[in-house]
Amino acid sequence: MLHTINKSPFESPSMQECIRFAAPGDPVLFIENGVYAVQSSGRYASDIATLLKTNPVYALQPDLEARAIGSLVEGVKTVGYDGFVDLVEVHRVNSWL
Amino acid sequence: MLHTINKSPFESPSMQECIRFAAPGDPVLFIENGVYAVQSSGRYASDIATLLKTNPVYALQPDLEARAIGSLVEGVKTVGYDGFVDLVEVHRVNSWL
Amino acid sequence: MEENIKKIMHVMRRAPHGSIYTYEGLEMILIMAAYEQDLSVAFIGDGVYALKKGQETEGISMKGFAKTFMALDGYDVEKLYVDRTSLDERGLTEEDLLVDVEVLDSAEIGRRMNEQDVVIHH
Amino acid sequence: MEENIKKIMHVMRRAPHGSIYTYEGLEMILIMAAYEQDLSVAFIGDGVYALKKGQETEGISMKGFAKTFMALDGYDVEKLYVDRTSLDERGLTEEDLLVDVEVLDSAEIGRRMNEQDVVIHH
Amino acid sequence: MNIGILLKEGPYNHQASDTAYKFAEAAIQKGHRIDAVFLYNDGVINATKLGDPPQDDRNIAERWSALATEHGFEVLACIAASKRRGITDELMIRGGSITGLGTLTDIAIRNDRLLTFGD
Amino acid sequence: MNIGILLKEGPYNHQASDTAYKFAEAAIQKGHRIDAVFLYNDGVINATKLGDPPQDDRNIAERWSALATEHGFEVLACIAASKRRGITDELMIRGGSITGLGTLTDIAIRNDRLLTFGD
Repeated sequence: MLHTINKSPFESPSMQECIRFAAPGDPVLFIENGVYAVQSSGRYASDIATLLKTNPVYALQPDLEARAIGSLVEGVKTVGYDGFVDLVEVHRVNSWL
Repeated sequence: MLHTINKSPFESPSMQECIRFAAPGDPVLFIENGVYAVQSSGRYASDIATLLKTNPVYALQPDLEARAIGSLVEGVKTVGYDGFVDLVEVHRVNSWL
Repeated sequence: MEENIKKIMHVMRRAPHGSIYTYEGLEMILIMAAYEQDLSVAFIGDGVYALKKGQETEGISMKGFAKTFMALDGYDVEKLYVDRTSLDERGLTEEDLLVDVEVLDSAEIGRRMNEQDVVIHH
Repeated sequence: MEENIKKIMHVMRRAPHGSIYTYEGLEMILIMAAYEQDLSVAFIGDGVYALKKGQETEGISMKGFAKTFMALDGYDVEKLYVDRTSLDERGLTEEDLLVDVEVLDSAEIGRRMNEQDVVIHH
Repeated sequence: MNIGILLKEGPYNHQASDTAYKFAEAAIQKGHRIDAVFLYNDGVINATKLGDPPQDDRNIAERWSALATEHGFEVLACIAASKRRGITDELMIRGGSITGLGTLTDIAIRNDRLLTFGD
Repeated sequence: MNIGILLKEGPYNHQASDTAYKFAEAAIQKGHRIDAVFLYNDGVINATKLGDPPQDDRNIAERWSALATEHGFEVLACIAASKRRGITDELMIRGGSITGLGTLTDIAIRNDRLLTFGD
């Protein structure tokens, strides 16, 4: 099951809640303001590093660019909208609004 | 200056941000989902107790009733919409949306 | 998966009354209940507040809807899951809730969530 | 307080692009700037992200507006305050910002906030 | 006291419009004057007369319209915000109209208080 | 693959409608079929043709209308949510219509995926 997170971790508990319920192995895709979580320099970098030990982590490239996030936690993969579609082909979707 | 907080402390950093910027002595009024902060049994009861040492704290009674919050941190005063108006008569207003 | 029966989970995540999401979510559940799918409802985070006993909304001139969750049983929506961690964090226990629910660990709710065909957050 | 001159502070609290609040807030500031009031703008929490250099919004098909904050100077809106704690928490420094601002402690921003006649959060 | 209100969220979806209304009502009852309610962001959706909520629910737009016309204040929707969201002159409730942000500035200047309600 | 989309926020105020659109566009380009876009909560505001954003900005409602009519899917606004917010049949974009939540249930049942976009 693909989990998407669209809220800034500074402003919402969405990411923490998603991590609490997501199964190991499930991919997690950060979109919209959610992408602030995967900055290498941010306060949530260590949470993302921990998550990466059990789950693949993606971030939506156009949302990263719009927010000028260039340096990501190592291991986070970027995808475009087409890559988002690829993930949806393989997985059912759980959007943590 | 009267500060109002309308978001649940579990879902938003509004309360923490307000507390960080509010001057000692300034009244703080919790409204809407903000009133979950002043429950005596909740996780934020100690933050409210600390805040009460420097600032008067109010909660909007109709919002407490709508959310079935009966037991408040000691020292929190309840007001109706008319009491909200009373506070606005005395203070300029800073609504932390 | 049985043919034509989908597993659909509604996830209530917000406190009531401050926004309409929980209420309109409940309206959605009531309609979907007529379609004989495999429905469940999970209450997570501030979503657990929707089930709190004693909500009196007259003072804010809104319709209360907490009791409507009690009616779900009559629509054969019997799978109501409440996250234990979310209750604990809010100083609530099962006795504070208006409706018979299963209080479960996050991991168990996560397992049931993972079996769904469709998950809708409100 | 000078007669007919009001002290009005706009507080930017949200990350850009995920919602319109910062952008429509900026539109409000630009109009108010023509009225010769004592305007200031504070960036707190995720609001500091609005000023980050290098935002490229083509991929999400939205207009970028970060550079419009640079234009505020031309409208005599020169009091731009950024909360140091908010920058630190986000791993940002003044060099990451597009616009000349005063980076201040929360207490100092709080003091200036407290002098205002009107405070509007966006 | 003269009070201006800035309302930043639409009806029903958030409680902001309800709280603003209850506050305005209480302020009027205590002898204060509501100068204007200015609608911004999704708040402009409060001004459409096409809203038709269930019979047993409050009618938010109608309630604002009644309070405004009875007590002589205007409900003003920002034109730029209205255009984005499809709110036009033809849709206005009685007591409502569309105007620019300059009007909000005037409201901020001429009143003793400007209160913001939103999310 | 057949994909249904549930959109829970209005245009401009949140990014949800933009992300849903970009996703739908990409899915179509990859040969998938968008079955329908169902609008709920403030999402119904995406269906009004009266939106008139600045010339240099995207027109969200028009963009949905064009994609829907070109690729043969409908943009469906929930009737109860629409009534609360003043969205009526007369306001519908081309390719848009008002319907009930039963239709959303059908969409959830008959498609390989139902994706939710909101705030």
